[in-house]
This record gives sequence, structure tokens and C-alpha cells, in this order.
Amino acid sequence: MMMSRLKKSILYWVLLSPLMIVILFPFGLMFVTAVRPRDELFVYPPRWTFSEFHWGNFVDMWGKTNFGGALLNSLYVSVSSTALALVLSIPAAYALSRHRFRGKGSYRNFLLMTQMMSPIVLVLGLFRLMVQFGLVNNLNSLVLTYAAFNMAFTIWMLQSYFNTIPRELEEASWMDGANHFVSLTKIFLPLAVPAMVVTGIFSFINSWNEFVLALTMIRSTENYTLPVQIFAQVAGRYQIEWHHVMAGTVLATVPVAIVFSWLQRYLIRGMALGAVK
Amino acid sequence: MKPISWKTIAASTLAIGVLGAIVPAQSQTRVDFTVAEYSSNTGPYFEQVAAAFEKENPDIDIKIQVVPWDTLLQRLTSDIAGGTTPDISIIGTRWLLDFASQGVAESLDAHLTPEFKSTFIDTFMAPSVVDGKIMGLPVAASARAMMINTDLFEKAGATPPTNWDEFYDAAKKLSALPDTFGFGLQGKEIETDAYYYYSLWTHGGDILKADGTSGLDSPEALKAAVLYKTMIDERLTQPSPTNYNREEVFNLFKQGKVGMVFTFPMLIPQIKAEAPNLHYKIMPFPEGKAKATYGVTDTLMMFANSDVKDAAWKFIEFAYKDEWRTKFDHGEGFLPVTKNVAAEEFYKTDPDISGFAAGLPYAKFAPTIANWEEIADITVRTMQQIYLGQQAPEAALQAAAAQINTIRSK
Amino acid sequence: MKSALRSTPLLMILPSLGLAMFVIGYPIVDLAWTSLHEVSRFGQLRDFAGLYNFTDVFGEPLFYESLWRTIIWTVAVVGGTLLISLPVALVLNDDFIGRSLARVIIMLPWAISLTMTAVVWRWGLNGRAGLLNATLMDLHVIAEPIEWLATAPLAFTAEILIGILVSIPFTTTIFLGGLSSLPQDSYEASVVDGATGWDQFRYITLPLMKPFINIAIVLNVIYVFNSLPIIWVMTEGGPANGTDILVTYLYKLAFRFGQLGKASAISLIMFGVLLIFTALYVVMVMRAETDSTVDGEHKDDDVAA
Amino acid sequence: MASVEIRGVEKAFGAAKILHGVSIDIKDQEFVVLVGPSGCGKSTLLRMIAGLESISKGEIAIGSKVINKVPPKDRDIAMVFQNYALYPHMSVFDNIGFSLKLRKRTKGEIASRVQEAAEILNLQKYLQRSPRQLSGGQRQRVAMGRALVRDAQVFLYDEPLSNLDAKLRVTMRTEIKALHQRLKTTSVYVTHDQIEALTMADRIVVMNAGRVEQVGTPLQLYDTPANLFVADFIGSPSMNFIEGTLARSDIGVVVEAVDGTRLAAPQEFGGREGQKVVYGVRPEHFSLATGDAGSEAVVEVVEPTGANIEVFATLAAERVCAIFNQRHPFKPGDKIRLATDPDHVHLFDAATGVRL
Repeated sequence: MMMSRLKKSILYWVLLSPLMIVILFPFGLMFVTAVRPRDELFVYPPRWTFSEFHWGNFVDMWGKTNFGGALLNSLYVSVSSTALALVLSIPAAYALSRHRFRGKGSYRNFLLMTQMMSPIVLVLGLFRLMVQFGLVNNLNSLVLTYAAFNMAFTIWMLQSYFNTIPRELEEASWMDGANHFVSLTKIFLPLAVPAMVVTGIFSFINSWNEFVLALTMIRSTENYTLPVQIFAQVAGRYQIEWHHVMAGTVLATVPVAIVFSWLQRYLIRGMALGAVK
Repeated sequence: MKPISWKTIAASTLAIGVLGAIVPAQSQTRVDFTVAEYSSNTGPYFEQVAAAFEKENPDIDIKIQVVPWDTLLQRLTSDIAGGTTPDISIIGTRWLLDFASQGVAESLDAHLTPEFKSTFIDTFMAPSVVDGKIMGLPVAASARAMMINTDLFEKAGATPPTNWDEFYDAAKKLSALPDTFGFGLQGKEIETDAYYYYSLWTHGGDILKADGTSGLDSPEALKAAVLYKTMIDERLTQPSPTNYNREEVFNLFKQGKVGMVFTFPMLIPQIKAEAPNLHYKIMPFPEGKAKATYGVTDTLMMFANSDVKDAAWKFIEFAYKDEWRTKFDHGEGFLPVTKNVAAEEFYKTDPDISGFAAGLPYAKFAPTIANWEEIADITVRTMQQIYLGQQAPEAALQAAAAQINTIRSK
Repeated sequence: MKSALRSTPLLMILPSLGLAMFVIGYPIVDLAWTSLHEVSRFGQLRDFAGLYNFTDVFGEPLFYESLWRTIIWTVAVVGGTLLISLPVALVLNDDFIGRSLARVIIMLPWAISLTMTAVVWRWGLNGRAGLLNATLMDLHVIAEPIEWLATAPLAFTAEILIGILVSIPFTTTIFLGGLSSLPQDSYEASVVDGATGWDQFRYITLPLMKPFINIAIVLNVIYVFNSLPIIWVMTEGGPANGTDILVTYLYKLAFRFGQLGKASAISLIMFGVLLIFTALYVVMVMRAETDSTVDGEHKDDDVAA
Repeated sequence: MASVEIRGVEKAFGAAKILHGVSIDIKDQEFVVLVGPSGCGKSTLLRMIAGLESISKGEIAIGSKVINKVPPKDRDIAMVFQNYALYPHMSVFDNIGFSLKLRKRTKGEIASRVQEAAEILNLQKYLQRSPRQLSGGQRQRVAMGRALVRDAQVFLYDEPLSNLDAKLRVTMRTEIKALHQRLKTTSVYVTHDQIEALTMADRIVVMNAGRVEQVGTPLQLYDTPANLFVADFIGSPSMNFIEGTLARSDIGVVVEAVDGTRLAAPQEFGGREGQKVVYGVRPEHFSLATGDAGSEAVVEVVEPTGANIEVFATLAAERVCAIFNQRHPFKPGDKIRLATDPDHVHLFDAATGVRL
């Protein structure tokens, strides 16, 4: 009655293959477009094959667009907003997990509400806000907004994880003579590192991929983040250089995809602990 | 400043960022200039102009922001809403009225000397005049024309058309060729309405009637639309025009699949680069009851709340020197807006450019009216409904005219 | 010590609350205020207009069409995502050869931004040059290229499918997290009780996965309802407004036509819709979930029982 | 080392009252066990001594110093937690030495004291392992080591053995007791297991529903339980109870059960005739009788435990348990006669449960 492992594996791969093909299709598309010579972009009937690898597309793209700058901008914004979100979320999640206080329920509801606000719905108000603080065309405006929009989720995840760290550990450390600060830094936070990593990845991905706010807040080319940079290459041009666009998406995607595939097992583990509680 | 800016930001702490404390201390006058991105040459070109200007005027710093066309209006809208407008900007002339009527645009009459004013070609100056005041300067101009693939015409034994009947016949002959479409019809995104106006105008109609109401319910408008629809139905265009934006129609042309397209001069350098073996000819639009072309200008405007108007104006005058204008027009493939550049031999003898320039005497412009974008959007939607067969042309046009009239009367 | 203990949690929450209030709270107020005014083309507030903007929105047929399409879009994308993600998660949770590779592939779409995904698909769905047509023609599924984005129904379907595709990784991750936390002994007990694979799924997996499914529904609904890039990049709501949903409609109103008052009104209406939905969810969650922090606070001897 | 005085301590979580005024004096060097059913408040009381719960009312003094407001780290107490609470990211050595490190002791001193503790607990081989790599019993030892490396004034144990298997529990029980006899540190030990309490305690505090039921040495509690609750809670198998009425008869004072069975009662008692009472007798105090002596009982189940046999039988319409150390060949259904020694009978007032 039990299927052999081999048989089961084959069956599963067959079941998954349609989805996988659809998932891999854009990646293949990106790649073959990015490396084909320009004059083979529009051939009819269209075909996957092409005459030669034209790696120069990447170099041209890098030179013609501000891709390197956009990459650094995206990194800066994603890393900083993730750091900020974590720094603010950790104490809040700790309080929610360990303390009982008035307004706790309302605070949680408030967080849930902030989850519902799409940046696009608020984009006008946000813009005026940033104008008042002189942060328009400043990457830090994105850092602040991304951190704020990610916080609900990070607090939520962290709190669920914190609930799984036995309170006795901290109590034991107090018995051992630690004050609250030592107990937090020496005992609690080291144990919470996996949760912080997982939560950080979520926040990073969201910031890395965000589009609408970056489009609105960032005015000058040198401050573009990657999604805006790529979008600018297709939007309203007299001519779209698809091979450059695709070279850009390949460069923007592949490193993230690699890091991501390495980290995904931790994400799942994190989800098992977090999110739902 | 530019290459290190992200590091500067990175170095500043968030707390400082919140306080907005990273304003570089500068004693220079700074002029913010928002530039619409026509091509990848646009940014570098203006940086060059600015560098040359700054060399002559070390006390003025020209800060250029290059913005893609598709997001330009959104940018300016949020800039104005937030009170962070640049000092000068390139805009689509069709937006100028909105800017002027809201008091956002600065009238240039006070700055404009008669000599400077006289350098412009009058046709292009006209759309910038709102209520008798000059609200901006034409910065880029193009006219539209028909481009045909002469090889295909030869193969099909068709004659280059001068009127719509000939156009229709030529399309039929061209479409008979294998894997070839007679007419490349644009059906989505930016300027889908313009593709219809070409037909509308040459059939003798207009966007607005003399009394200011929509011209879409006129018999000419119907005729213009029915012609396109018929050609779609008879497979004289590429299939499913609503999946083709401007760029994609031109791609078909570059591939030699399409015999006739309506286009702008900027296509020529692209063809030279990408399809050097394609033989083409620039022709006026087919005539119906009238001769027409679409004149499109973009405007350089100054913002009313700029506090460095004099410095900005100084830069504008600098940028309109002949050497710079020539460089710009040639680089982007525009028609000249100043008389001196237009007088160049090139614009008369070059078969490509002269083909476009020929239409200027009878060029029509998009009307400078409030809510133009919304009206254009209604037109696009209506055309798409007609092309898709969702509505009969007559009913669709009537409905569109009614909607436009409502907006007009607001 | 007592008073210190009382105030520490509040101090810990304050920074995050402050930022959220600053970045999210303020704009909501600003939005509400704007929606009650006549607003100039460029967002400057003019006269107080009461509910005029709202009545204006409610008098607009495009609003209802977009609302209806938003509902279809949300239900179809979230529903499709759940229907695919659950079996995928079940498979990926089982042990088989090459599982980690399979997991990586399924998660891949997460690593690209929605904007880029949409850009790539737009290129892939191109009628004449698109490689989807190329593939289908090579396989002789179709003889002539299909213009995928030329008509609204086809374009909208394509957009929904892509929406599903990009939502699968997140949802599958939630489900995998859920599956890995299910108690193994329940399954063993059920085998002893004579349950088949389907019985196990029906009577153990599904009920135990309920909280995870709930969370997936709520988060996906919120994300999908508000999602702009796919539709915006691929069709901008066209052709003939046939793929407009509320966000694209809102975006056009605000940034193309400059009708910021109306746009604010729509923003608030959208917020209201989500608020009602989430309120229902909170009720649902409150009922299903006993506050997990309470046992922590109320620790007493029963721990040992 | 120090005494611990608990005076009128109360604890309330909002409206819910967990402790209703508890007073216990724990003498220096004493090993006191707090025992009671789940939810009786014993852990809460322990955590109040530790400083992990605030004291709603009353005071607690360690070494005659009131410590109500002293934070846990300054109370100089060590605690062993039910789940051991070992720091998972530290080695066994670091776990044991953590408190010394916090007190800024030199490396050499930490090493020698950890080594010493490890020898006592037989942990030398495991010092470099992480807690994850240890068995339950070993973890328990580490938790102990963490406490005893400290020379704390008071040791607190919160059900430390409840996660161990039965055999290990017995071993550890002995070890903890031996350790206490060696170190003589004042200890407060919480458990719900009365056997643990009886075997380990110098004195036992029986708690129920937030109140102290009785305080005394193990044998005092066993022999003279102050009320029905203590009588029932202490001892296994527990005391048999038969409800009845006090009466005087030809054979002296008896308790007349509801079905009319007459049970012999002690001749001196504080009750009056006709009083409703509960008649209590421990299983080992039944003896087999012949003829008219004792009362008739019907055997239901016989359970040999090796050393004894436990006989469950119906007596006076109640199920009772009797333990014999002879191997009687009883079968279910057999009729036997059970007698009680009036000196070992406990009488409780039926209404208040108080010992008569």
C-alpha cells in the first residue's frame, strides 16, 4: 500500500511540473531576452533560440542606465528600513509577549489596521507629510515609510516567536543575579536571533520590491530604487530596449533569488512558529 | 555631489534624516530644472548645457532631474500638492492650461524680450498663449506624417496613397502579401487618441466644434472611426490593435510587416539603427476633406512660486542659443522651434525631416482646455470600444461626446 | 518597582506606535480632511465641500465597474492561490527526492518585485514577439499568435493568473509552516483508527490548518485588494477600462486627471471596505484563538497538571 | 543561609484571588515542601519568594529582612525550574557559571567552583556540551548545579522532578535530599506529589485553594491529619472514608453507616451522639476478622504489588481499600470480614471536615 519513495517522488514532480514551468517561464524569458542581440528581439515567428550570446547587453545596460546606483539605493533602503523596523518592533513585541497592560488589545488592532493600509491609498497624504519634513527625494523617506508599513507584520511575527521562548529562562537569569538589561541582552535576544532573521527577510523583501511609494517620493534618477529604475525603462518611452530591461531584471533578480533560496527553509520554520498565534 | 549622494544619505543617521538636516550649505543660487526624458540622450544633453552655463555663471547651480514621460505629470502633481515644485520644467503643452489656470505657471511676458521672442516660429508659440499671456516656451516640436515601406509597396504593386480611398486600396493590396499588414494601427496607451485624430482631422472633423462642444458626434468623426473599424474587420491592419501601443506598432514596421504607419520623426534614427535595410518614405497624411497633421509641442514653463526666477531665466536664454538648439533637435530628432535652426539646410533637404516639416503650415494642435487628460482618456476608451467591437461606432461616439460635454461644462 | 513595571511595556511600545502614527495615522487624517474639500488640480485644498466628493464618486459608473472588478480580482486571485497553494504545500511537506529544489523553485517568484514580474510577463505575452506564443506555436497548441492583452476578458484572466502565481510563494510558506507544526501523533492515531489519506486530510489536516488558512486569506485579501503593479504595468486598466480595479482607477484619477478630492474619497472607501472585512476577521480570530499570551501571564500551578 | 518568614501574604490577579493570606515560618536550614493540588497557589507563593510575582498584601522576609521590594537578583536565592530553564545557547559550564560571571568573579574561581559543583552532581564529562545534547536527568543535574554553585541563602525548587521518568525521579529525590543534608541550605520545594513531600520534607505545608490546610512533619500529617482534605491528600492509596452517624451501642461508641453497618470508633472523641461524621481509616489499618467481629465486605478486585496485596471491597456501601502483607487467596465475590483498630480510626465532622 505504501508507495515506494521513488514512485512517490516521480508522481510529485509530475504534479508540480505545470506550476514550475509557469514559474520558470519568466526567468527563462528574462534570460534569453537579456543575452540576445538587439536585432533578434523582434523576429516573427518569435522563437526561444538566438544566434549568439550577447553578454555585452549587460555592460551596455549598466553604462546607459544608472543601474549600479539604483542597486545601491535599493540595498540602502531595504537594509535600513529593515533595521529600523526590527529595532522598533523588538521592544514592542517583547512587551506584547511578556507584559499585560492596558491598551494591549487596542494596540494589536491598531497594528492590524496599519496592515490594511496600502501605501497607494495613502500616497498623497504621505507625500505631503514628507514634504513637511523636507524628505522628498530623500531615500530616508522610504526608509521611514517602509519600516512603518512593515512593522505590523514584524511585531506580529516576533511576538509569536517570543511567546515560544520560555519565560523561565529570563526568570532563571534574574535568580542568577542578572538585571533586566543583562537578561535581555545575554539571554533573551540571543535566543530570538532566528526570529529576527526571518522577520528581517520578510521586511527586506517587501522593501526591496516596493514600487508605488518609491515612484512618488523619489524624484531624481540618481535616487531611484531598482523597481522604479526598471519601470522607467519601459514607461512611456518612444522606444523600449527590451534587452536592456531584461538584463536589468536579471541582475536585480538573480542575486536575490539565490540568497532567498538559501534562506527559504528558515522562512518556513519561522512561519511555523510565527504568524498565526 | 551626484555620485556620492547615496553615501551621504547613508552616513546621515535616521534621526537627522527625520529632521531633514542634511541640506548642503550652499551660497550659490540653485535652479531646479525638471526634464522630461525623451531618450537616453536627454539627461546627458541637459547636463552638458548646465555645465556650460555654470562655467559662465559660477554663482548659479542648475540642478537637473530627469523624469520619464509617463510619470512626469504625477511627479509635478505631487510636487505642486506638496509645495516642492522645481523652478522650471518641461511639460506637455496640453497640461499648460491647467497649470496656468491654477496659478502654478508664471507668465513669461515680463521676462521675454522682443528679440528673444522673435526667434521662435509663431506656429509653435501659439499653443503657449493662454488668455493672451505667454505662459511657456516651446521646447520640443514634432509633426506627424505617414511612413510607408516602399519595398512592400513595390512588391504589392501598390501606389503610395494621397487620399483615404487610395490608402484603403493600398492597404488591401499590401495585406494580400503573405504575413503582411497594410496599416499599422495603434490601439493602446499613450497617444492612442492621436492616431484617431489624424483621421478625424483629415476627414474634416475636429476635436472640439466651434462652440466648444465635443466634435466626436459629427459625421466626419463617425466616418473617420468607421474607416478604421472597417479596416480592422477586413484584416487590413495587424490583428488586435488594442494590444499595440505606439512602440509596438513601430516595431512591426521595423520588421517590415506593415506597409503604412503614422509616426513622428523620432522613428527615423531608430530605423537607421535597427533596420538599416528598410526602405521607407515619409508622406503627408492621406487627405479627406482637409489637409492636416498633428503638431505636438512640449513647453518649458516657469513656476510661479520660484524664488530664483531671474537666474532661471538666464539659464533659459542660454539654453535657447542656436548651438544648443541644433544639438538638441538633431539629437532627439525633433523639428526646430526657432527660426534660425529651422533655416538650416538640413531641414529642407533631408528627405526624412523635410517630410515632417512640410506639414507645419497646416498643423493642428491639441486644444489647450481644462481637463484635457480626462477628455483624451475618454477618447481612447471610446476608440478601444469601437476597435474591439464592444460598441457600434456611432453610439460610442455619441456617448463619448456627451461625456466630454459634461466635463467641459463643469 | 510596581509602577516601573507598569510603565515599561508602554515605553517599549511607544517608539513603534510613534512611527506608525506618524507615517500611517497622519496621512489617514489628512486624507479624510482632503476628501471633504474641493481640491484643485494640484491638491491644494479649496472650499469645504462636505460629502460632494463621495456623491461624485457614487455617481460614476466607472467606480461601480471597478469595484465589481476589484471583487472578482480579489476573490479569484485569493481563491486560486489557496486552491493551488494547499496541495502544493502538502506535497512539499512530504518527503521526496529533490524536495528542497522543488521548494526553492516554488518560492522563486517571491524574489522578484511585482513590477518586474509584470514587466517580464508583459513582454512574454507580447502578441508578435512574445515567447509564450512562440512556445505554444512550437507545441502546435495554437496556429496563430494570440494577442493576449488585446481584449479585456483575456487580459484580465492573464492578470489574475499572474496574480495567483506571485501569491503562491507567500501562501505556501504559511501553509508549510502550519503543516510542520501539526502534531504527528494525531496522524498515527488516525492510521490506527483506520483513516485513509483523504480522511486524514479531511478530518485532521484541514481543521488543524484552519488558523493558517484564515491568516492566509486575510493577508492575501489585503495585499491583493490593494495591489497595483500587475495590472498597471500590463494594461494600465485598459483596453477600454476593461481591467480597471479600484487602485488603478484611483491612481488614474489622482495622477492623470488630477481629481484629488475624488481620489481621496475612493481611498477612504477602500479603507472602509478593508476595515469591515478585517473587523469580521478579528471577530473570527478572537473566537478561534485563545490569547496565547495569557497562559504566560497567568502561570500557575496547573502547568504541572 | 537564612530563615524565610511569610506573613499574611495575599495575591490577586485583578479580581481573581489566588492566595488568601498565607503565613508560614521556615526555619534556617529547614527543607520545607509546599504540596497541594493544581491551582492551589503553591507555585505562586514560591514565585513570590523568588520575586517573580509581586506581593499584593502581607510581607515576606528572608533572614529577617523584608524583601517585598527587593528585585530577584538581589535576594540571593537560587531556583530550580520545572523545565530546568537551561540557557540553550550556552554550554553546561557556562550555564552553571553564569551567576558567578554576573557577580564578576575571576575566571579561576568560576572554573574551580563549577568543577566542584560538577563533581558533586557527576557532570564532569558534560561540561562542554550544550543542554540540547543532554538527557532529562542530566539537564536536571545542570539545573541543580546552577543553583548550588551559588552558595545562595535559600534554594527554591519548582516541581523540579515532574518531567523525569518514575525511576529517575526516585533517584533524584534521594540525591536532592542528600545534597540538602550536606549543604544545609534552607530550601523551599514545591510539588503536587505527596510521596515526594513525605520522603523529602523536614516539614510539609499542605495548601488548597489559596489557603494553608496544615503544616507539620511528614508523620504528623500522616498520623493526625487536621482535616478531611489533608487526610485524603496525604498517603497512597489514600484513606478510606465512610459517612455515618455517631452512636453509642452495646460494644461502645460506633459510627453507624447509612446502610446500618456499625463501625468501631475510638472511645474518646470530641463529638456528640447523633453527629454526622466521616469515618476514616487508612488501608493498612484494616485487619481480617472472623465470626462476628468486624463487618462484612464483598471483594471486588485484588491487586498484588509484590510486597503486599491490595484488596478493594464494598464495605457499608462504600468501596474501600485494604492492604495486607499476607498473601490471602481472595477472589472477586468472596465475602470477608474487615475489622478496624479504633486507635487508628480518624473521625471528621461531616459538615466542616475538621478532625474530631
